[in-house]
Amino acid sequence: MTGRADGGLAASGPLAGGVAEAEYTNGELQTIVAARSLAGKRSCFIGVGRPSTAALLARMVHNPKLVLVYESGTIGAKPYHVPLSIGDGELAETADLVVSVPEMFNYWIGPGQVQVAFLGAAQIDPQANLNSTVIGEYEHPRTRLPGAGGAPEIATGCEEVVVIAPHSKRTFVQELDFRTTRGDRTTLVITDLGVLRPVDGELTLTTLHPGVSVEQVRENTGWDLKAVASVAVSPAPTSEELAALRELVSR
Amino acid sequence: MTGRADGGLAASGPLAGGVAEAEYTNGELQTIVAARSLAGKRSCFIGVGRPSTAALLARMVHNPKLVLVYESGTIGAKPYHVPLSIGDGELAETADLVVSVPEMFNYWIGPGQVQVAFLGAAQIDPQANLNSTVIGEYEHPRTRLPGAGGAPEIATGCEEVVVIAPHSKRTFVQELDFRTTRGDRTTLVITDLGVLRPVDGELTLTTLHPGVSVEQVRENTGWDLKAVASVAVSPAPTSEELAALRELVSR
Amino acid sequence: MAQLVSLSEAIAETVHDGDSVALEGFTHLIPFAAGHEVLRQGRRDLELIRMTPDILYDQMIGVGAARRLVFSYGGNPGVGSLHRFRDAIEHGWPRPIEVEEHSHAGMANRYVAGASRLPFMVMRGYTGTDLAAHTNVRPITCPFSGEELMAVPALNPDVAIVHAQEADRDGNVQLWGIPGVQKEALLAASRTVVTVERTVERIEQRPGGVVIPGWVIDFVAESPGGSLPSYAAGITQRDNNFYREWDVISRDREQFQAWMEAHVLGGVTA
Amino acid sequence: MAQLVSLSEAIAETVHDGDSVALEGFTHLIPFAAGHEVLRQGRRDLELIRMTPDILYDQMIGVGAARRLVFSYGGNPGVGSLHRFRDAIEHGWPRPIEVEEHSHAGMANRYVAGASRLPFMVMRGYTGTDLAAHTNVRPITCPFSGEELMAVPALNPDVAIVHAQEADRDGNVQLWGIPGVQKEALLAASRTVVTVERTVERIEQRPGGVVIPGWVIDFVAESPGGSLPSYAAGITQRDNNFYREWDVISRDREQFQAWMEAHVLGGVTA
Repeated sequence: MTGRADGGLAASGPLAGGVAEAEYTNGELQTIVAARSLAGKRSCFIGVGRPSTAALLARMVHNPKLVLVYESGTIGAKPYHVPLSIGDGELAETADLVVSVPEMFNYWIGPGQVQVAFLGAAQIDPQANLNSTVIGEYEHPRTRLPGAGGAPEIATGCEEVVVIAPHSKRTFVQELDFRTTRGDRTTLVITDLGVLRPVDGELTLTTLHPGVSVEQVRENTGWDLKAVASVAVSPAPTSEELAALRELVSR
Repeated sequence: MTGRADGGLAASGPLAGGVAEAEYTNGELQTIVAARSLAGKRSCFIGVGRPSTAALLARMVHNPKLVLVYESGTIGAKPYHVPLSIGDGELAETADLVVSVPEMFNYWIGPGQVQVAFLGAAQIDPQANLNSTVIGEYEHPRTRLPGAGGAPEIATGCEEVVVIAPHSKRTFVQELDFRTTRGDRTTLVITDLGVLRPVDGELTLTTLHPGVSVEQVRENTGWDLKAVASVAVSPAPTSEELAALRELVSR
Repeated sequence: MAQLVSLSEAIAETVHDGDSVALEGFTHLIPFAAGHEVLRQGRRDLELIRMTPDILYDQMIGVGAARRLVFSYGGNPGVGSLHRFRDAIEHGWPRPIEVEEHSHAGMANRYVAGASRLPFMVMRGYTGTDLAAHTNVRPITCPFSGEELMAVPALNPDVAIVHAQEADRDGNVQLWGIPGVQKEALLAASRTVVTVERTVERIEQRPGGVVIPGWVIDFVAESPGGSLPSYAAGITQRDNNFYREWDVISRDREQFQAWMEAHVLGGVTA
Repeated sequence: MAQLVSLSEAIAETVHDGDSVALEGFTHLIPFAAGHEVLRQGRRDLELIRMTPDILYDQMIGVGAARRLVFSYGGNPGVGSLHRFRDAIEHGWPRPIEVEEHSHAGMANRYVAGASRLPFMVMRGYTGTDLAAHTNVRPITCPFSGEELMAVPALNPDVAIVHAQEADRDGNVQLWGIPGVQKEALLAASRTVVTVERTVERIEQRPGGVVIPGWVIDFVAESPGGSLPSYAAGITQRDNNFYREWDVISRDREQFQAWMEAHVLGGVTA
């Protein structure tokens, strides 16, 4: 229930594939970049939505031994379908072990047994702190969001946190309405426009997706976003990545 | 490993069976009296030795639904043989559920889910406090005993504690060498001579086994033992009890 | 020792107006049938406790049965918002609802403390978030290392209700698949109800099976399909379509009320 | 990811002189073969940690491998005293041994804290006993209720060694029967060894099976019968006679030494 990144594939517009040969959406590229970040990793904590798709894709293309952990208690799940909920039966059926929720947080997440976490959020600030609680005032919210779920302890338990979020001023804000989750361990923020990383404690643009400009990213960020001196460009999806992703979501 | 009452059957001398028709040893009677104390009880925590024999006898004669709990994690064990150790395979194989040791203490013993506990000890004082740690000084013990095991938390977690011990001045002492386990919840002390219960916070003789005198009990107690005004006499073993016990130990 | 009774009897004997009630089941084995029975019996002013209030609690909140909600994640898993939960918090409809929220780790440890009959548990968490100021946790210092950690208070609901796959005639229960916090919720509560898919002659322990002895359960009630549209692993399937449909049904107050009347309350005025 | 190696390699890679070592197994799956290998490799000055030091630790103490013992019950289960353990404490033979003792509940919670990487756990216990003054526990006050409880410090051994029924080729391990504190000991330790009865192609989870993923284990070594005279449920039988015989063998220092030389050390000077 945690880590659901908003923004389905359908919502993403196509980007001109000047570099790549195939056509793809920016949502597809976001998922593919997230999957690539799991190459060489041992284990990953994931929620449903894009993080789940990315992690399944990573197991298909980059890292067949990657251990998927869901907060429902399933460790080493090997789902064939992208799960709708973190409680889908396939997760427990294919897991190496299934533990209770207290054990999941006390023995696995809290002590750092899981290496990488994928998280999402409604708001993220320049220090990568996250809000998934309310928009507006806590006592009288304009929008009541689902709440913390597992995110706060996942974000302080796992070694590295990867945030997956749609790039907009509504999401990338100077000041959170509520700080649900700390950003200390965030190493990567992957959006549909590019990739940010913490530089001197502040999220900084380091990579653009093909066809996206620095200005375009700045226009969609709610603070005065810095960029590194030479911003890289994400390699366009390979045909293998794209074929695997499309096969995966069509299952 | 806790609750082992010393003194095997073989060590007990025969008591004249003036009341009963059958011959029996005082060790047998002690076990039978302990088994009777479990009539109407829901669950019992037991260690190996006489407590195990008594609890198995209770399931045969008085209380077939009695739930046996061993600190090794076996809940609802239904062993056919009196186990040598609390880890005997038969306990896990016949249990309703088997839990880890942390769960046993944190979810079952500590919160009082188990009603009665049978405990043994090397020393017991007038307030039913128990010593199973050392004889002599702690730093330079004359005899190093096994130690606390589960007893301290069992004795404060279970609703009622029944102590089973051989009646001698070595065991029934005015002052413990070491207080391992608190006596607050002890309702019954069953020996090979009779039964003591707390009266105004002090263990007091309430019942004699057939053929035993108040003087005999006092001679074997290390403090100035009080007795209630009219001391009862334990009913001698019935032929059913005796037959069941002998069949049980011969298995 | 558990009594095997009907679902309506189990609920009538255990749930009273004003009670704190935990209907648990972490994304699996959610006790929908029992929750619906609570509504049909017209219970009011409940303190509803649940790590993941999803559709069932959306329904209970939407009919106005709850005065308070204790939770850690209120969403429609994989779909989005819970509209009745949001409407109650954002607009006080059909009645204002008091909220106490935690993280999952906090709620899980509150149940552990409750099951252990300890007043609190210790964890690392809440520090550096706005949650700490808006909920009931308190700092605690390690007496060995001096590290400051967080204490969360025990959860001991008046009533815990869970769903499981099977029970035997003594009320011993077995569930398997994702086990969630059901064992802890049962051991923490004063009164307990387990609904089951089926009654069996004898429980054969399964791989991953969690067995709960009948002597820590008050009432067991047969309720086949009792966790639908959630599921009981190995017996029923999660109705993912209904979770999506609920997003539509629950958006509109009148449509929600009509649906509840037709499918849950059945003419009973809750 | 666990490496599958020989027992001697697993011990050589993990256990060094002076280490704190927990060989766990609560009355079941006691890792005798691994403990004997530690002795054959001549390790010294160990801090031995174990809830129930029984025959294996009696042997390790008796040959003088331990400088310190952390435990909660030191007896020969169902038989009586551990004579080497007593001789070391009562007479300092073959060397004096430092002792830190707890209750079972205390030791179990120390492992829980260790596995959770928390500095301590909270429990009710020790109060009103002489244990509190002779061991490392400290009072702690509930920040909600004001109740005074007891804190026990985390156990995080340098090395944990356990025995299990089976492992697959990725080092995933399954044990069943009485599970004890083995999972906690493995998760709490810096280095870990699991000896197994057999290697299997694929782990099929059993009723009551505890699965531990290979990525939290350093070394897995095949050791058929590796828990005898203890046992591995479903595979070997507990040798109750040997537990009784040990009472005789271990009473006398010379007889003990001869037995160890003949059956464990095999000519190696420990």
